[in-house]
Amino acid sequence: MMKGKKKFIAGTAAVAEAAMLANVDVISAYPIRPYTGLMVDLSKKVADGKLDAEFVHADSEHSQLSIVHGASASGARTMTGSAGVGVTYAFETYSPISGGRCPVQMVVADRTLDPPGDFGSEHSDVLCARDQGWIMGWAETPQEAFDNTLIYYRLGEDQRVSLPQFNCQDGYFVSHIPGEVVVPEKSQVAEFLPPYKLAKPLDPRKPYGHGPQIFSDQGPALQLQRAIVMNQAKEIIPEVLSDFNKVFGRKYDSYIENYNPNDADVCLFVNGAHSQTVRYAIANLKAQGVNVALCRIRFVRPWATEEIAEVLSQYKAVGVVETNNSFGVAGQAGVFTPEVAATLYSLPENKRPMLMSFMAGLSGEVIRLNDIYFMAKKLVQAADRKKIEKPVYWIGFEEN
Amino acid sequence: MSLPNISKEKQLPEGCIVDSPTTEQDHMTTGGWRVLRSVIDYGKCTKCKTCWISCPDAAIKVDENGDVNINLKYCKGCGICASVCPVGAIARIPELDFEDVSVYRELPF
Amino acid sequence: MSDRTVTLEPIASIAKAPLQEQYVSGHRTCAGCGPALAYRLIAKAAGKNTIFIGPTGCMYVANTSYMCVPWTVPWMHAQITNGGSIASGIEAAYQVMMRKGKYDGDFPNIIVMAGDGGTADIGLQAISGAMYRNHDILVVSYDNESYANTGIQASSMTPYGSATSFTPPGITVPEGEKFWPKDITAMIYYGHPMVKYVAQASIAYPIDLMNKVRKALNKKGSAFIHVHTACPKGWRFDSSKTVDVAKLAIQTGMWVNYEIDEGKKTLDHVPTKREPVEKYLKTQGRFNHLRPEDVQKIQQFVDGKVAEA
Amino acid sequence: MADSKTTSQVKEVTIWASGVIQDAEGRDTVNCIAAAASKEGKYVQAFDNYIDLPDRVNVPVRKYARISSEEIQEKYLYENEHPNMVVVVEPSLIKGFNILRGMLKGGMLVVNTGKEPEELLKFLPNKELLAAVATIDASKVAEALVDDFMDIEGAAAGVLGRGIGAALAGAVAKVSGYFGLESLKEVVQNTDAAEKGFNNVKIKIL
Repeated sequence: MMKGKKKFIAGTAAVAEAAMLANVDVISAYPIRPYTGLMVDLSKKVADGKLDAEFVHADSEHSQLSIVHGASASGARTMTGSAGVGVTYAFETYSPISGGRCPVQMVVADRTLDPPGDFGSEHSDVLCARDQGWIMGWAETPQEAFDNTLIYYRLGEDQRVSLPQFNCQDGYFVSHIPGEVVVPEKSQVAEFLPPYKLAKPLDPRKPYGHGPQIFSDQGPALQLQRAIVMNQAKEIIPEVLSDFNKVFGRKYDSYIENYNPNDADVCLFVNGAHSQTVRYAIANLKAQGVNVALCRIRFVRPWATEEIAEVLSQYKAVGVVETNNSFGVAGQAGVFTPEVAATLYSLPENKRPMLMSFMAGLSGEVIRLNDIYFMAKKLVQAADRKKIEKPVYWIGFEEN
Repeated sequence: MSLPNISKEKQLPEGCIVDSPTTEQDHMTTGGWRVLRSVIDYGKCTKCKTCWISCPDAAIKVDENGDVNINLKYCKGCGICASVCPVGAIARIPELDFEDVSVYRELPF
Repeated sequence: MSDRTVTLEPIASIAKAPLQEQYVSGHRTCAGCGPALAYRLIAKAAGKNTIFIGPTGCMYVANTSYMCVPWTVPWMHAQITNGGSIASGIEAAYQVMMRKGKYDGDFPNIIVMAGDGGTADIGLQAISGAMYRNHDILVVSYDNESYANTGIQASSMTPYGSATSFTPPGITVPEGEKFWPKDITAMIYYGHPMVKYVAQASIAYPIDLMNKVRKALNKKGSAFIHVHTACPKGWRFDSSKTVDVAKLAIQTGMWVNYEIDEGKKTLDHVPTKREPVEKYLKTQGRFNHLRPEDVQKIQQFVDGKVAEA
Repeated sequence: MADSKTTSQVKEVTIWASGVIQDAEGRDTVNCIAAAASKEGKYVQAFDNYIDLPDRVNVPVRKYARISSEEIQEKYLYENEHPNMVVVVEPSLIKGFNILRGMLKGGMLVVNTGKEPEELLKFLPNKELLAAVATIDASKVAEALVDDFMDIEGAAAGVLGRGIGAALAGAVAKVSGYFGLESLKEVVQNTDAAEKGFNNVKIKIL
């Protein structure tokens, strides 16, 4: 049931609302555009007595992450956040946090890495940390940013998982452009999200040592354990989403949103906010008799290999909209192309679609309807000719 | 979480979180490092406990009579106790002169 | 801020020091390790209701080698960079959890045991942040004047004229380490107006060290103690001489014990007649290469320092 | 599938030394052994035990030399799994640790001590593994313990065989026969110590 109050707020403000309903205990803040609004909202809620939390203004992103690491290990529910070079400044802390199994939540309103100083959205910043053992995914709208906050706490704090989460949204597009957000009632949140309980917190009444050096032959077993836990997170996602949909009356797919799946021969693979424009473009194209599908992933980590393969196997050609850079990577595009290629490789050859990449939405560039029409055209052409003429297109630099 | 096909010793507690000890950490018995053994002359000892307070390894124990005893299971033989003893009551004698073996380990740790 | 219900009483003498150990036997520190002795005394003074944070350094790697944790109290590893901020987070968690009724124990002593590099170099920012915000923690800098864990490299607290594996004396740099060490205690105190208690202590005076720890823990808010911890591995002296070398540092003015408590500075263990620094330098292999002019320079530096103190 | 035991062609020499104080000398000993054997056209390796480091004062540290007449195929290992010869630089360590761990029957032991070889047997619960035990007072014949700040793991070796390492390598040459004294003297600085090590070692055949 869609209960609650409707608000017209942007993504960072939406997460702040969710954090308040999650009764978060410790918040660590450091300013960097475009995520700062989240912390401005939270500091005000704390100052006004609406949220009983420790609001710690840190000296850096590295300290931000360290503060929530210590707090989470003590048994507190935590929130922090950053963007762009702030995300990379804190890099050292990511693996200790996930390895120590502290389910902190970090909100990222993404931003292009320097140089040059560029405030615009690009997914490259936090994607750098995709191998650090964190749950990671993007919201398309402020509403989804709100919802993901609760979903990620529930998933990350589940004792079968106990992993930190990157709760990401496209900088400016989602973080700054308000949308309608239904803020549910406290009782609904309480029904969905149990209080945070860490199995072995730092507590002088029952002492544990957190993180001694290990024997070298325990290393591989530790890494296997971390891999298994990330897999476990994947298994639990449908359970969490189904509960969420039940309590809040939403209709989220677990891993993948597959829009206009039937009839289409080609599919655009998208992560993040631009999927919204893609959806309109697809509708417009459909009216003209061109059928294109959308596959939007809700989680980058854990990557839903089998599910993505199954969805993409319906199509003759798949175009990955990269929205990030990975210079010199296999396929010469971004980080998603090799991941999708590896995913498709599990399919039998006759079910394996052709794959191409579109470098778009870089350094904050808007992806316009026309850009998507261009991508659709290239995909349809490839499907018709059963051949890819060019594996990577840099949108805005291509001749029609 | 228990890992399949991995011996128990190789398995780590989740998040690398381990139990704290209560009186000693016997994963790391260090008596085997000792080159010189400290021997207390109880005739000279004044029970001032200077050696006890100065031991980095907490390897000197005070018993109910106030006597100090060296715990050879952990004593690394640094000799601080002998250096700080105000009455020279602690001698340092080569470990190989003693027949008894206080710690014998398969591996250094 | 949450109140502690227990006040730690001063310890009158060795005879009155608690027998109970919180930092127990069974760790891979050097025979004669000064920092380990400091750790034991600090843990003993702090008692059972304590959480230690161990940034990377000797007191992390040596103490917890291969699944060991030699503490009877909770301990958490921090990166060498972030001891101050991990502790801030733990403190913040206890503040809010106690306020919200999620923790019904007594507010714990939260102690960071950072090495000189983890305090004055790479860990400085996080510790400064914690001190600025006045978290109710104690930061201890166990100063063995080098990155000892990695094989003795110079830190910004390594004394002028030390040989380390990054400052080897040679034809072009005969003195080895050519910079003067940071005065971290002064930096913490004079740079952080919320900090009400800082002290310098030494393993040569165990009761004084333990009492400074108790005083620091009794304060609400951040406190800082800089402990001079002689290091047989890095300074090149026999492992039995750890306490003697530490004592000689004070007798020569190479180290000064003091505290600043709410603005009141008190010097401790001031020698009635100060010995020449050469006597101290002679005890350690790291100073073997020094020429008379280097020794002279160090003497002048120390004279100036003592005059200021 | 090939059996990885083909590496048993390799003669393994394991050094046990006391941390910090003898770390450089322990490393020097394996370097001397490897360099001398290499002079004779053998394939060699010399390396630190990685997990014994960083070393601490008095902690046992292990150093390894490997000598083979054929190319060594498994070079990237952490330790000598089946040492043919064990050299103990700090004799007290034989009381604290199973220094013969992994040794197959017929191995050899050299200990740096002024004591007679027989005196050590009582401390070796697994002495039946040994074909020979030998002692050499290397600290006495070399008259120097090299203590060098720069001689640490991962740094390039400097001048070989300045101190007791030369004497110990001399004793190893005599007891094992893996390489000759002349080759050793070509690679060490303190040739006198190497020679005395070779000539003064007391061997007890078991």
